[in-house]
Amino acid sequence: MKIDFRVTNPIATSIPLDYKIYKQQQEQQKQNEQQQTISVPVTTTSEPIKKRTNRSEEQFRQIFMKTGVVSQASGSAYIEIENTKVICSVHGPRASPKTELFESAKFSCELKFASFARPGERIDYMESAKEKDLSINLRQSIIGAIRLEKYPKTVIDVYVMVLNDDGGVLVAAITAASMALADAGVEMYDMVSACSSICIRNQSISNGSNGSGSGNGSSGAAPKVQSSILLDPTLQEEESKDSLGCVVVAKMPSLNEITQIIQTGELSYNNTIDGIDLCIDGCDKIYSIMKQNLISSLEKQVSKKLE
Amino acid sequence: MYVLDNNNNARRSSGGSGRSSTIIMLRINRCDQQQKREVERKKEIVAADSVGVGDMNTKIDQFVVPGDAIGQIDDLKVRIGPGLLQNKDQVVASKAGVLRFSKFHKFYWIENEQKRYVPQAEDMVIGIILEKHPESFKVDIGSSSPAMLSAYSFEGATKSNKPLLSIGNLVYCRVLVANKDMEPELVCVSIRNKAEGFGQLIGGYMFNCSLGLSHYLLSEDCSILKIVGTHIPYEIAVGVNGRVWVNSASNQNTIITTNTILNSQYMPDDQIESFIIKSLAASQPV
Amino acid sequence: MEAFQKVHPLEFYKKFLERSVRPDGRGLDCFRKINISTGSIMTTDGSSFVKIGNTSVIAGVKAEVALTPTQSDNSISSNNNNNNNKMFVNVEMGPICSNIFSSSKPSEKAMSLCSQLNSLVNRLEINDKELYFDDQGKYSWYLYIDLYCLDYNGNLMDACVLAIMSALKNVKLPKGIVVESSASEAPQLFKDTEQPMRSLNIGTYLIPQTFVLLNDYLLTDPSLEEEKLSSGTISITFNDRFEICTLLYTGITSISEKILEQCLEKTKKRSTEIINLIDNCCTTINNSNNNNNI
Amino acid sequence: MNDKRRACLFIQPCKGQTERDREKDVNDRQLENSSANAPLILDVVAFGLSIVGLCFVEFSRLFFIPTTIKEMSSTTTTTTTNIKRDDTRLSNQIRPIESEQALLNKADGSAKFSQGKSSVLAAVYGPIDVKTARKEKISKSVVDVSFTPATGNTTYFDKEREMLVRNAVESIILTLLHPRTQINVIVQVYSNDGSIISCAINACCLALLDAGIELNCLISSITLSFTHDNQIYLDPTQKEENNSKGLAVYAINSKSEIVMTKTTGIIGESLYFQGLNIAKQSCEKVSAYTRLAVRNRIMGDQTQPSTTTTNTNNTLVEESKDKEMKDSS
Amino acid sequence: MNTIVTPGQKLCKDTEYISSEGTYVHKGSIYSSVLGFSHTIKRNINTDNNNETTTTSSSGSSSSIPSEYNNSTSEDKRDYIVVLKEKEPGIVPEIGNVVTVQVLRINPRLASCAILCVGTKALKETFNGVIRVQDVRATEIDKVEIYKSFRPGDIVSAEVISLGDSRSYYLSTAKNELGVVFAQSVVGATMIPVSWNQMQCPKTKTKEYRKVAKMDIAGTDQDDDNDTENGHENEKEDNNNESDQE
Repeated sequence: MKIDFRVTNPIATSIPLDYKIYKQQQEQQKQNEQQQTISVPVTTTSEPIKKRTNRSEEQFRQIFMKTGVVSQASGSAYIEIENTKVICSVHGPRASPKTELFESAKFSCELKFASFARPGERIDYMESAKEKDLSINLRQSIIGAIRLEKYPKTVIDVYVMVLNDDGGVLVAAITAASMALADAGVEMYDMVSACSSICIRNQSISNGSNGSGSGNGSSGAAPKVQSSILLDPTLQEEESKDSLGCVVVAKMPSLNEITQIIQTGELSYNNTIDGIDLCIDGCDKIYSIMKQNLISSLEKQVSKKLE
Repeated sequence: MYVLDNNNNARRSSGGSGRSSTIIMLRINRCDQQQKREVERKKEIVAADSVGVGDMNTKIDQFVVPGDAIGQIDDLKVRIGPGLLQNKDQVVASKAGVLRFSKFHKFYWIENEQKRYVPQAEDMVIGIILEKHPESFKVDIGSSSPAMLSAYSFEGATKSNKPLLSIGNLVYCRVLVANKDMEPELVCVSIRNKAEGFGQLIGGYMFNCSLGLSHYLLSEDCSILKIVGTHIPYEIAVGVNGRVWVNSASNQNTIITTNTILNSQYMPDDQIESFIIKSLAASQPV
Repeated sequence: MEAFQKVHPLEFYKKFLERSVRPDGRGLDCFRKINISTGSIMTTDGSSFVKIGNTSVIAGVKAEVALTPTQSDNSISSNNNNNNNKMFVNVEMGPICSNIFSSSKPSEKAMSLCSQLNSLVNRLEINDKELYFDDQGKYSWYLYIDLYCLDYNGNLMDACVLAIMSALKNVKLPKGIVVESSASEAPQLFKDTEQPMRSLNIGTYLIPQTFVLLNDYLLTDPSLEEEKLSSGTISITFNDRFEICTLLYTGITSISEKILEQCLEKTKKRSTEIINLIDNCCTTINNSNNNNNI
Repeated sequence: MNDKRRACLFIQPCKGQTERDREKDVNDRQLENSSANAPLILDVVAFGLSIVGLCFVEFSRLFFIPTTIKEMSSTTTTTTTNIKRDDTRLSNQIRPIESEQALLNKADGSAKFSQGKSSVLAAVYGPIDVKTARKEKISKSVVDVSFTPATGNTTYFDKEREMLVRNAVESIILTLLHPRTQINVIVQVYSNDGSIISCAINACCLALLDAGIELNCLISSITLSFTHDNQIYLDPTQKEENNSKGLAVYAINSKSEIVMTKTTGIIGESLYFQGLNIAKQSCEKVSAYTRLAVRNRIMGDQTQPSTTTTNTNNTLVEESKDKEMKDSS
Repeated sequence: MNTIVTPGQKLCKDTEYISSEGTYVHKGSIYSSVLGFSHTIKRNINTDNNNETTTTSSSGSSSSIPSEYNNSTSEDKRDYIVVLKEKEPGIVPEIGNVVTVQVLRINPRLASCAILCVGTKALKETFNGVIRVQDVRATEIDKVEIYKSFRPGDIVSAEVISLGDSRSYYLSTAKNELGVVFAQSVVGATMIPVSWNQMQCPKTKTKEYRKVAKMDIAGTDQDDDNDTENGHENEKEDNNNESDQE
């Protein structure tokens, strides 16, 4: 059994809910009571997606990248996709305590959320299933790009920490990890860039269904649902009940090879293909940003050295 | 201030387990005058400590604790042993115990009731075989790391004629190499390359004792073994690593011998004989 | 050079220290540049990012609510000395910050640091009323301060103390509303997002400073390499009245009183600078969405 | 024969003393100084007997530390000599110290150290092989301390205590003598009534001496609590610790050098250094006690004429012997 | 051609150049596999001295170009293309490398050690290595005693002979210039080599047995090394400065 030595509060605490929502619900409940006798229990429902105001549906949020942020690591990168903030460090190639692979390096990835990374309750320090899941996806996306056979008997470890989650964590993690690997000078076939898209029910319909509070039971299974695809969703969009499903694509743009496609939710074939297409375009765009960033960081280093 | 009331209150006793503990009584004296006197006395003690520096002989058979200065090295022929360290030209104690001196060897050391054995070359020890390798054995001698015993270091051993030892067997051996850089090496032959008592210990019974007792058993003025011998014929092997192996004709006799040796620490010599006789009588079948 | 440093690190340092300079170019008394920024993590009630040279720490404060423990509750577990605490500090030194840590369990270093910071924070003179959720103080806010070390290059103690200070200064608490529903059910707690948030009023400042002893030289603001080679570490925290909040000396050699006094003196000298740093970061960098925080 | 071998430890024959005698002894003593502290001592005896099957408790009465109050009063106005504390001690009194050594059979050295109701058992194993290769140091031995609280799991507080004890203890061990080995020190708290770190360090020192590990010098430790009205209390109880404004732990070796110091809470700078002076004096006393305790264990009381009874336990040996014989055959 | 390239960047067709360090071939094209500067190296079979880079090497690590390029005897006329890394933390001991190790512990069969440096580059984290008793010296292998060759704490120059077992690399000191380069005596003084198998303590004048490295060859090597080391030192400082300003 794992014993957690960390500080704990003997008193159970909770996060208070928003009074505004409570008031709204109270009003709604009153309305419902007027209409029908069955009272709807007070629950926290996520708000309907607001229409994107500052960007179009096929537009990215602002991306900021920087390499070499952790002095103690072989390579590191920090990425901000607006409010999604991820830091990644690479250790290695380093000696493994017990070698299993002789011909190539062992590659491991670990993704952790900071306890305050998401809105609402604090995240446990122990590794959660979600973190494990994301770690595996991250590893699968990148492992194909690394020339592991160049480093026999060694281990390359990638550690990613999510400081602030506002959607697109896996995208940020994959991008950060490949930047960090490039920064570490690990030989790769290509850098992996990633992009996500989300399919949501169209606003007009969802608003209507939301207003009546019923009648949306079969919407997922219905073949023809008015839907639109959004690139680079925020957390609010990801977790909204209007989202039908999500597609994440990781790609090596220079070789034009896809390393991973993750599709979740109920999406029609067309929606999926559209989502993937959108993501592939997005990957290429992110790739060019990554490239620019790396080149300028190297230029900076060289110019400093010449001074 | 406190006074140690030597006459009445400080005493020692032995426990049933063979270990012993101490009672110290420190009594308060609230009288101010007495306090002052004690302060003075304490100063004297401190002064005596510093006077001792320079002449090691004043400290012989005295109790010392780590950090106590024992004396100056002015005589180059002085040798210092366990528990003593040289700090520039001063000798400092590093263990708590009694400072002993051998006039013959000009050798100083500190005697205490340590249990952990630290190997030294030419020590005779009892080991337990831990691992068997094609050409060597790994042997536990109670030191920090297991010792190595070559399969060829037995009398008459050759490539085709290796000793048949298995894990858990006892061997009586000599420490050949003891160095803090390496695991100790053992041999089962004497300097003249003969067995001379070294080798596997078959049958019998091994027990642990304090290092002090095992050293005492090997010393010339140890009379216990002789006294026991007058009543019970027995075999004994004493390892300075605090292990003693005893064998005799019957289990009862072995037990009596063991008990006598273990209890001898707490008995004056004249009582040992009666203890044996009593034990022998008790072990006779009714 | 590189190889020499690796093979004989202590000799390497000696050569530098003899000339009163350190391998990174600093003098023995020089400290590294400190950068503090606050409010960059949106999901927290208060956050800060502190960088001392290469060492960087991010702190996030999450506020949660519970019933204020009554006096009688305290007496039951008198042995447990953290029952009256309203603030809980956790330090995480994961593999992200240095290759010497693993993710399996918290390192000893993190845990002892955590223990020190907890006892430090709960002696901060924050009035109980500051943490009241409602006006009567029946419910109180509990603050969970999580510190993540992102780059470990020595002197984590100072970085952590500064991060805690600036994060607490950055905390914004909403007004609480207690809705008593019925006698049997527990009252529901809500935060009022329409009213302006209030910030915490912290009575004091903490001024941390760490030193190491290396070959009888006293080095201020040690790097990781210096910490590893050192024979002793002195950590001092003063409050703004120059009372000692923490004085910790640990090491394998002894320390003289004189050096202790020296260290205390040096820390005092730096106090205004640090107070300014904490104040500045809180006033200026609140409005922007500051992207470039690392 | 090599003279080294003669290093025998012929212990003085023990003095016969039955359980009842001892009780009587204790009672007598209580009558003798029945002034204030009798109930405390009684507690201790009962406790000691329950823990160790056969227990010889070492008694000390209160240590009066002649604190130079005059020095202190120059800066602090409120400090007076005879402030009575809750347990009727003076502000400059240590609680009664007791200790017992070699109470564990398997350990290389062990000691129990109590200050009032704070009681700690320390066991030392070593030098032994390093268990985890990562920890191994080429030039010296690794000192590993594990601090186990009386109840419950080890918490981060205990980890800090562990670190403090390790640092203090490591400073006196001559680690260079046994490279690539490990010295394990296990600290088990029996009961915690304040000053637990100090108590643990004192216990460790005694246990290390018992184990015969090479040391630089002795170490002793003391905790001071600083009250809100600028009083300095020596060796505070848990209650006093909780009510204090600040706490300071000092570990001082027998060369009167500071080896470890740690404060929590808020302490004025001048008060801290006053405390340091007091701590130095009281640590001297504790060291003197430690010295005496070890001396009496190793040398016995040589002034005492011996009245001997042997205390053997044949059955015990027989049992273990049978087992051993089975094992070897 | 002294341009910055990123991993995965297409450099040229594989008919134009021969793929070398930091590059790979994929579907008839040469791609970069690291972030760095791409260089072309003129092939010249006749002499080593004419082996120059087409550009003035700004990264100053021309020494890292393996010499085996010149030994190829094919009729190929193509030049080599390499991508040189600016920062090189990813060093791993490879067979044939001369490494600096510290002896950790010894037993009669082997001396186990920690690899600190590969060539002149310090490793961020140590690798485990083992010098077996048969690899200590080239002659009289059966008379070697580890105890008389190495002691824990010694700094030894050795060569990697194989990737070894699951735990450690196998190292060898069976060359004159390999062996103990630094050792301390019991009193802590640095010992001076007095013969191929003995070192003397300057304080106590006691002699101890070691497998001593022959130093005069290493001396000239060191001069060369220093140049490149300084270059790296500067780089390192630059990195620090830059990150300070962030």
